[in-house]
Amino acid sequence: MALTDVVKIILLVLLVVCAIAVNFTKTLLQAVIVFMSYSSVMCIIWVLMESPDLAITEAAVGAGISGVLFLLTLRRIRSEDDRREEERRASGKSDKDEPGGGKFESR
Amino acid sequence: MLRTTSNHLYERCSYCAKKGHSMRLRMSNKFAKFRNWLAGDYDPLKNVLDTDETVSDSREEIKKENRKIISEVDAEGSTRRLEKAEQRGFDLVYRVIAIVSCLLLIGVLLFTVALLPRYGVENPESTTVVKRYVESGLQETGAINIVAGIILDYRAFDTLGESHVLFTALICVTILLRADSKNLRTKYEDFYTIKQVKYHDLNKDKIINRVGMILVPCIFVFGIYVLLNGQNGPGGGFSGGSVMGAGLIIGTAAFGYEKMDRFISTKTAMWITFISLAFYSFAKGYVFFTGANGLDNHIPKGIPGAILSGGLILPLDIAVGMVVACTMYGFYNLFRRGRT
Amino acid sequence: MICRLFWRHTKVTNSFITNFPLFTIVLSLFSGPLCYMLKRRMARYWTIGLECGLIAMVSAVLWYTMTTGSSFTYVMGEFPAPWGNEIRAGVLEALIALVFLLVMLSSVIGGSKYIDIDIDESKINLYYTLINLMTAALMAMVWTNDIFTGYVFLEILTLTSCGILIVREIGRTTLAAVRYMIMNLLGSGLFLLGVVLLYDVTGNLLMVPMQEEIAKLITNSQNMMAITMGLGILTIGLCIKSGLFPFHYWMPDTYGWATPTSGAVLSSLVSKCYIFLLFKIYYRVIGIEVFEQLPIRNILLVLGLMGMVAGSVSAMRANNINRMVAFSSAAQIGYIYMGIGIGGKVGYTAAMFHVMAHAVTKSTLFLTTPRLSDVSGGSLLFRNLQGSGIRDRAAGVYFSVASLSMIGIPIFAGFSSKLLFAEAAVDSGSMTKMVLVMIALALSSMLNAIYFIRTMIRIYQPDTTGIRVSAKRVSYQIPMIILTVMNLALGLFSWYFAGMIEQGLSMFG
Amino acid sequence: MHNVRVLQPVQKGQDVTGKLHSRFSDLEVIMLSNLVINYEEAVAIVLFGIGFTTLLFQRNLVRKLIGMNIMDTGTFLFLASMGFINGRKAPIVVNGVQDTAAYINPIPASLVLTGIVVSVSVTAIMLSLTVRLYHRYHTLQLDDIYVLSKHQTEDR
Repeated sequence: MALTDVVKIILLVLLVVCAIAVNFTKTLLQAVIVFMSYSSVMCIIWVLMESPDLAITEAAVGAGISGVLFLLTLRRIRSEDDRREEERRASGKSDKDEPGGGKFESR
Repeated sequence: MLRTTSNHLYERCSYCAKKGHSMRLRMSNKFAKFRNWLAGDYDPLKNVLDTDETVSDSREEIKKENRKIISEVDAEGSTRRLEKAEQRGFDLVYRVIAIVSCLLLIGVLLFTVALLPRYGVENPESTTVVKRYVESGLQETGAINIVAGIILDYRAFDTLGESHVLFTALICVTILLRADSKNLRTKYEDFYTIKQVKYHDLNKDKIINRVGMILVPCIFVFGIYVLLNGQNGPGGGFSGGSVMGAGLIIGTAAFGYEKMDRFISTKTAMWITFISLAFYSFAKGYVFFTGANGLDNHIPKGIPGAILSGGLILPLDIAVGMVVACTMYGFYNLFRRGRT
Repeated sequence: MICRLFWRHTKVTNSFITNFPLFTIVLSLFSGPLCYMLKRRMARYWTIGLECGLIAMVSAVLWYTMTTGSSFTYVMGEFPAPWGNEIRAGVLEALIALVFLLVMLSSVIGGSKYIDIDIDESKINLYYTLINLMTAALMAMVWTNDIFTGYVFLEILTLTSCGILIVREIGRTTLAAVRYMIMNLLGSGLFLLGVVLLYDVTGNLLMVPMQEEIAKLITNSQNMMAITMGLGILTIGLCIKSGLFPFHYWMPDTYGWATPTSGAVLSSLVSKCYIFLLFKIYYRVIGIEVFEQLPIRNILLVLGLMGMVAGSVSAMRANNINRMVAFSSAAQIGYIYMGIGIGGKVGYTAAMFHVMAHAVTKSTLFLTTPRLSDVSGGSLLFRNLQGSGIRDRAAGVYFSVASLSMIGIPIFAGFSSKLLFAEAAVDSGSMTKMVLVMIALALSSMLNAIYFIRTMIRIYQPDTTGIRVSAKRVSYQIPMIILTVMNLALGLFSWYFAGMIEQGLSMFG
Repeated sequence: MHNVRVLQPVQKGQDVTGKLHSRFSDLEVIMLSNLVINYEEAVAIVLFGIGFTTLLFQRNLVRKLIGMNIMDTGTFLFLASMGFINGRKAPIVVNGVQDTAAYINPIPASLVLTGIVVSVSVTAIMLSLTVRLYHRYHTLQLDDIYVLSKHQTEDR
């Protein structure tokens, strides 16, 4: 078995681990970071599978742009949470009044 | 909770039925139900969707209503428990069914893969197509990178659709996130601008500014290199365009909106997108037209390996790259500040 | 001399017609970005003009294929069949494309009032952009001869349908869009996997070479597992996307809350287009003889029968007219799958006929219900609709015509398709199948009759409180007249259309 | 022509076959060895399954979307592993060698390229839908959103 095969198998295992780990992360930020690392690993696998076109596209689109979009979404959500918190502080309500039990999704 | 008369009626009927009143009463209830159904009053999907009250889209009211719902549900503790139990039961069934079906799907697919022929041996003649692509692709398309030759020349129709997929996504995101009079966001625009000052003054940070000064030109040069060499090596329109889009995004983060707006304004981005897509459609339409009618399309192929080679591949790559860069930048802007 | 010139000219014209399918796709793809740049009024005029032009072109293609009696393939580019892309036009494709375009045009004109009301002013041109891109996707999916092109344009169709759903910015459409997109993404993923599996065993992506490879494989009985799996996964994907029985729960929210044009287009064109693609794959990739031996057909038949009954029952329970109409389209999708499941030439003819009949009828219903609700205080609930048919005469009449067609009253389109289904069931040669289909047809028609007649009673019950309104806008009357005339034509001259479909099917194989 | 990959794996497969022969019947051995040899495809299917499961069950909308992306990547990996043959080079013509035996199959790469762009477009739309939903309902759990939407009223 050649070295590339060994590396490839290790990377594929990593891929599966990342894919499962998305479901078991505590916060969404962790999930997104795991997903971005998943894309990076995928990019290396494309190189090992002799598809440099795919590797470049995956690195730019999958790990780059998708990840940025996910992070931006999380930030939008967090700014909503901040606003909610400020409003709540202004009106003097407790956490329980909120739908969703006052949990913050983004943290 | 907002209850309509019909719901009360429904509850009363079911209550009677449950308590085991006499047969005749139940029959008359059923008849009443039928009459109500004919009149459109009977609402079997109790509380599911429609009630009479109209509530404006205002966030305050919605929130107030949410609170009301939660507190009322809290007050009716038993109902809530019942609902929760029902929901949990439903969830359990749903989960079990879903897990079983997923495992079944994976199992069957693995079984199929195990029986699949290995590429090359038992596989039937899949080679005729590949053979021509590899053996005469260079001469027929003028592209050293065979993949570029396939996506922009042999199977160009798919790619034409693909760039319009991206454009469609831009339109949908614009519809969803651009602030307007019917959008929920407008009323809170002030708040957002305040927040934006808090979050967005990264460009005041010296380190980020300087790093951006160094990094952004490098990213752009790399993106243009990838874009222009699509026919000669790995890369091409999509990857080069997204690298350039990433450059624009990093530039926005480092230098702020004003500078980037001066560099590439909304109008410019729109025009670039429009001209690139229109050029793409018409160039490809011309090639399809001439190809199908057996005419000569007068597009020189060039010397393979040079930048100006590969016939239409280079201009198309540039068009696609422009569209992708503008689209990615547009996504970022829409997510970040609600306008392109 | 003049005669000869004329002859040459017609010859040139004839061959020039073969370019029209390409033009329909490229022109509507180009008008997408164009409407992005235009102002809203110009975008609207451009869209309507373009649709008219496309209708003329497609009619020419239909005329050409019918007179020459043969279909033609059109090479996209310089490279012939197994290497480059191809599109193909026959009688069936041209007929379906024509009906789709007519319905699209009528929906756009007929719902334009509500487009102005429901959509924010700055986004109306974006709506027309989406409509144009959707037209391009519909045309490409109807004409395509390549399975991967089918996938790409299927994605455009999915995204545009999400777009035209959420463009009415209320909370419910957002939620409905999330549901719709999740179902559709599952469907697209499964469809792509099926295409990949089929590509793996055949090594081709164009339909004709694929069919040859599959025929070879089947005579040697190789790789049967992969072919069956690929086809099965692909079928499940497209069934989810078109809303066959167990997957139809996203329908009412999606169709009921969108702006009327979107509701009409989504229910009558988009789901039909998926079915047409599936049918094309059965016919041209797998080969219809092979397909008839596979068990998938019986599963489709059973699901279709269940959908017919379940959709009607759900429609009966609805208390909102739009939800009722939406659930009834779940039942009608069941009819079409039942036709494919029955099999035989008559069965397929009936299914394709019902695609057209339902497209015409359902768009009429979705375009009339908002008019009825307008004269009833803006409510769609039955109890508020009393007397609305009297208050808005025109809308009441169009609604009644479409309802009668749905029930299956003679001279309307629905009756002819039901007749064809019954004929197909008798022809199928299997006693159980015949009995099942007959029972389901009778039951479903009865349920249809119950809820549509109840609605008609409701809207014609006199109500003294309202004010009488008549539709004065020509922009509303013209498309509704087009749709009603199409409905009547499909009902009265069903033998002619059935003959055309049969001619198309014989070119298909 | 396509024997390069075949020769290698079959030898590899025979090792496996020898060890397993005592316990399994022929078909099972062939299938198992196929799975071991085509380990990329097997992993791709597993990834597809994980993504499908995540898309179906996960209540959190953002995680659902990540699952969708994983599902798509699984399909792409499956597609690309079909065209991949050990020991061959990427389909970029070097030194004028234009022999089919020298390069891997270029078609899957071109299809995957299309697929990646489609998947990023879908992701962008779904994320913007998520933002809108969160703005309205203050939660990302789809179940809670359904419950809230049932109690909420709307115009019409």
